[in-house]
Amino acid sequence: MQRIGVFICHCGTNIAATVDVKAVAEALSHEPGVVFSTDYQYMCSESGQTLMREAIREHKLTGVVVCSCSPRMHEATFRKAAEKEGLNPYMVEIANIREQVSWIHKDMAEATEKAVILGRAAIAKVHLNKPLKAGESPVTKRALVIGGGIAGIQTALDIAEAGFEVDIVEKQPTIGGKMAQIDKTFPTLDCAACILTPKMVDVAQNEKIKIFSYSEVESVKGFVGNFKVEIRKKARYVDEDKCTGCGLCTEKCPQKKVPNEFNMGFDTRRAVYIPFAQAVPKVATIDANNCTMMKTGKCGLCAKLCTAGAIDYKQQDQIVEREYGAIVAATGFNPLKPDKFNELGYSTCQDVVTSLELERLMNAAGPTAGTLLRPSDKTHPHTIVFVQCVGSRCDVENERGKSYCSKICCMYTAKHAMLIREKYPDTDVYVFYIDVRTPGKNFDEFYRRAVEQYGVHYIKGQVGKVVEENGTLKVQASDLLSGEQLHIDADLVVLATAVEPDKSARSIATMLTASMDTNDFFTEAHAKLRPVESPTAGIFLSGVCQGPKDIPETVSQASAAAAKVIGLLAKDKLTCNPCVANSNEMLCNGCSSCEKVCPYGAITYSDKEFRGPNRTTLIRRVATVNEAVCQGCGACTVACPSGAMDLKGFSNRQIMAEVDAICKM
Amino acid sequence: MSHNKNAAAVEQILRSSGVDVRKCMRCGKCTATCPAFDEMEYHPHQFVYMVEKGQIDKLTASPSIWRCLSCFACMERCPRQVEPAKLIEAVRLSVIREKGANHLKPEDIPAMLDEDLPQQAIASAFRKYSK
Amino acid sequence: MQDVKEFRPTIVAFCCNWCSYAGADLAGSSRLVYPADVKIIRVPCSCRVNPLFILRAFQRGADGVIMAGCHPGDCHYTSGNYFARRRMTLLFSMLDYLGIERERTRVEWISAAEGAKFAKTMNEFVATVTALGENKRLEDLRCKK
Amino acid sequence: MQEMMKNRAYALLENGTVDRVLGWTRGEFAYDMTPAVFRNADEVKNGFVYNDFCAANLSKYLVKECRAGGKILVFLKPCDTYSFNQLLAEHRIKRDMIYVVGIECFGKADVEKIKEMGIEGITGITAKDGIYTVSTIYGDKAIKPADVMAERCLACKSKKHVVYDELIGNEGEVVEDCNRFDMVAKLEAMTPDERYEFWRGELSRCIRCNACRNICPACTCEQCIFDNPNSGVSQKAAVNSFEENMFHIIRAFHVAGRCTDCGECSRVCPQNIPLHLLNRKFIKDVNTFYGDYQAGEDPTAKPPLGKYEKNDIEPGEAGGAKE
Repeated sequence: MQRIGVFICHCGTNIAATVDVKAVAEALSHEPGVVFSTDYQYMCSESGQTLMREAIREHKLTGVVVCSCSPRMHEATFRKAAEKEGLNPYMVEIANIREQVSWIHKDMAEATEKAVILGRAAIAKVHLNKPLKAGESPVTKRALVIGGGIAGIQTALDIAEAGFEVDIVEKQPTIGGKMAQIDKTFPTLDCAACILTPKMVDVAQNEKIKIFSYSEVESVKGFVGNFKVEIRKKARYVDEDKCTGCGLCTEKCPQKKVPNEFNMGFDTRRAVYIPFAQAVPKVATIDANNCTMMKTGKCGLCAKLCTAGAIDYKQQDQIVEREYGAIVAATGFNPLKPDKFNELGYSTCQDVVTSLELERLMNAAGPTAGTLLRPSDKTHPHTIVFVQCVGSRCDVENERGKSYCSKICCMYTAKHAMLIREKYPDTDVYVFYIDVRTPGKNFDEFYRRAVEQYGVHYIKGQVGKVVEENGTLKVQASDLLSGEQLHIDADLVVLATAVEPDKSARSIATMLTASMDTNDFFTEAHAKLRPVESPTAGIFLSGVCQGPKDIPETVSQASAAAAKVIGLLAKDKLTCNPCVANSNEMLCNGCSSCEKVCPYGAITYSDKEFRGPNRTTLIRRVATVNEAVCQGCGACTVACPSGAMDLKGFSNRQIMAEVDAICKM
Repeated sequence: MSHNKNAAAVEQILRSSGVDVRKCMRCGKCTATCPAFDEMEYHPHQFVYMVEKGQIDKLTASPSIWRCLSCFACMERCPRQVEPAKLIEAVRLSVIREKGANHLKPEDIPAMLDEDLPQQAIASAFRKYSK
Repeated sequence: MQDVKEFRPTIVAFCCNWCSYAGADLAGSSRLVYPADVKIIRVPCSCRVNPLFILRAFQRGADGVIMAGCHPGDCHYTSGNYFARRRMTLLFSMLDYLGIERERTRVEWISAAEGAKFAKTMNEFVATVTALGENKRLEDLRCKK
Repeated sequence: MQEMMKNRAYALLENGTVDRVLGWTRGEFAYDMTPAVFRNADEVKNGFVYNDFCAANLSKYLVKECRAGGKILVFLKPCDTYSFNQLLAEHRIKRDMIYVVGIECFGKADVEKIKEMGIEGITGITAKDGIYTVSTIYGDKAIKPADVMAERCLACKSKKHVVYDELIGNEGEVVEDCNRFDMVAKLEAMTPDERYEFWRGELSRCIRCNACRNICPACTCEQCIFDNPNSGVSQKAAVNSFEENMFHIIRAFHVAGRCTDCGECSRVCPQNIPLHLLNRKFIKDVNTFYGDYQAGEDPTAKPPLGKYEKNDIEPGEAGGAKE
């Protein structure tokens, strides 16, 4: 019989206000095996833990039940405390009477009754708990970063700095991501390229970093410390090792009419191209969909011109298998395409552009060499209207947009307005806003400068309609503070479109078995305390893939993720989850049912000798679980008809004991 | 809103319209969209705000409720699904019902017809002026 | 037996640790109310739920059993919920075949971000089971006090 | 037929291909043919019997025999070969220790049906020219085999062997329109209340004798969970209505996707509970939800519960039966 101690946490008033904690302690003290039962204000506090440790010592407890918050919160805390007192940590169970009781029930009698039942279930389970010992597994000392934007770059650089190998997988031909397309950065207005491209070069030159550009993650197997990843290197029809990046092919290719995605389609590029001058790796890529040679077999000009002999029309996609100890998701974002907002005229008027498009229109390396010209007639716009929150902050039921605030738009719009007024003082700039959100160092000062120093017209209200009439954009908008409806003749309208996670993130999350929220942002392990980790061990989050962020925040999170990765890779061995499957060889039929449902290939079979009746021996095929590989999902336990396969910590009998305790009325 | 002296009227309007005024984030897109802006004393966003504040008397007394075209542009464009047009209609109906009579009868229509009048306007007129 | 007291069902909810249990935590921290009749048992994955546990619950007097796991494709263990889905599909179909009310069993995929869905699902399920009344077809009377 | 089989047994024992023979012998009653192992030609000569009452599926006995070593000859009817394959797939038997002789089958007789005809005190049954002559203490009676054919044989799914080393008699065909799911469909069409009454009527007769489990070629666990005191669900006796329901549901679930529908469970049930209707429900559901699957047909096929599709039907959508 176990000697069980029960501890009821008040959690201040979080629990005690709704649950009669004294009554719960009293009720549970009569349960079989319970030798000590008490309540305390904060069990997770130092003194609460001391209370528990003293009780373990004094009452020679063999098992502990803490009725408190979710085990996802403090199970580890209490298990550690028990371990310090020499009790096996897996002899501690939590009854969740906060999230599952006090926070959701109002009636004290009802809540108290439920708390007692949950306590009983935990006690029933502890009776069947066995001390568990965690195994160990080795750590592959290399990290994978998925995405080569500023987030991925920073994470990779920091990890490499600590002396570990890092691979970056980037689906585009070059790293750099969205930041490479941006003109200037707020609130300091330094040029994005000037601060980004040196980092890109650092990545290229770092011996610890290997870039898989124009590549995608194909599959992910394994678990923390031991991931096996297949990377698809898409055929770029150019030998990366031979190409010198001289750019001759990209100048001579006769196919000139391909819309240039780097410049948001405002100009064209060739079928063989290098996205931009500072691309890393600086290697040409043939766009097979547009290449005449690839389509018709006639041309081959680039191959003739290339002195390095790098062009290879027969190149195939290549699958590379690599092993990693940790994986960082840095899949980034895209601006929402505002084509569902018909009233704003994006699809019908050329001079209605998104903010990212404006970045290219203002960039010295952009299609207009930095002169702001209207896309339609290449004239200087004199009246410019900015519309905030396009597709952000929509109702969750609204299919046109996202429910969240995209966070960066207020600041980049202030930047745009300021830059335009600085460069073209004769321009009238209007910004229609719902709220101006500028929390951040020097952010509000920046916004105020746009208003006070640069005379940008900030109007509280929204644009309701944009129509084009004879080359002028008729903007109808509200000015809520004056109660007017405004009619502005604008030359250019800029939509601050919402950011949304890159489309590839969903499938990557599935491969990583990392969870995502309803907006397809990766979920963090804890919103406050573990913001750069996924709940899935060994998966880390960097940048906008976790939620909207500006560059400084992205970079800090990228470094934070790197620190977490370094912490992991610095270990030689990882302590495994001891709650793994194990096979009772006496009961095992060797039928292979379990093996078929194991996602990790953790189950193997061997013929073993057993004692048969009448002093005979017989050889039976039985299953063995590799405890370092098993992750403890339990799929095998249900596939097993004989009950030979069971899960430590969540055994059939433990779960049934909980069922019985709950149903016993 | 129970502290409001117009609580019953507010409750009635919210219930008959099915609108949740608290969803409004005061962006003003409804008003920016409104084609009858110049005709209206109170504008769509103000309807939402004033109902929330319980200023029903001002709204029922205002010609605005008869000027709204019921074109639903505000509903269509609202990013928060607040649906001001439904609210305006609810206020209007509360007035019509109180007076106990339709403001527009089918027999009145032929005299008012004019060649350019879109049929939708007739449907809209019934919506506005009849119970 | 039951007196005139209002019938309150006993409901066992098996929740996977990674999604649905976290969803329940989120429902809790968001203070989304659902009836106290629901008692949650934490399992590592929906694929840990043995049909035996479900029958056991009914045998011991549960009036409804719900299993909640990660959305298909989002399983922490890659494929657990796919197997669980097949198992439960067959088991529930069998229970139905034996004439046991189908509404007493339910499977729902609830992610860690869906606290609201968790509460909504539990409210619905409790209402459904309450409407069905006491489970008479599946319980073992010996276990009833 | 019996003589041909005996001759093959002699020959294979003689040339050392096998060292024993798994077949049938006469049991306590004239119609009671029971599985038996024959170790030499003499035992075969004296004991081996084969007739229309040799219904038992011999596959399961091979699990034990394979542990004894040597090589064994087994006679398998078409439906038995499915069980054989399934056992192979689950590594319960070793192919190289077994010599399979497939035997042609026209369906087996069900002695219960003979008894139902009012024939009592049976002392012997002989078959000649397509007629059974039943000797009783009251005299001989002649009956037509078709009138007393076992239910499971009337709905035979296949007369084709899926595995054998040699064949005696002719090879048959898979029966495409065997109608074996008719009764399942009929039950599905009932209301839940009707179904509940039906099953309560059937399962309440269960005496938990475990005959169904013991005969089942899919139930070859080293120790059944219902016998294992450590499993937490072992039961000594059925005390009330749900005990046996739970046993039968779990048993059906454990063999789901593995049951070849050989029908042995219903054959041996002393209470005549149509247990095969539980297994057939799972087979029908698997076919409907996940595509046709016949356990034992292909020993390399993945079982339906050991695989999945990303767009599998949801438990809530699986209509199965009428509400």
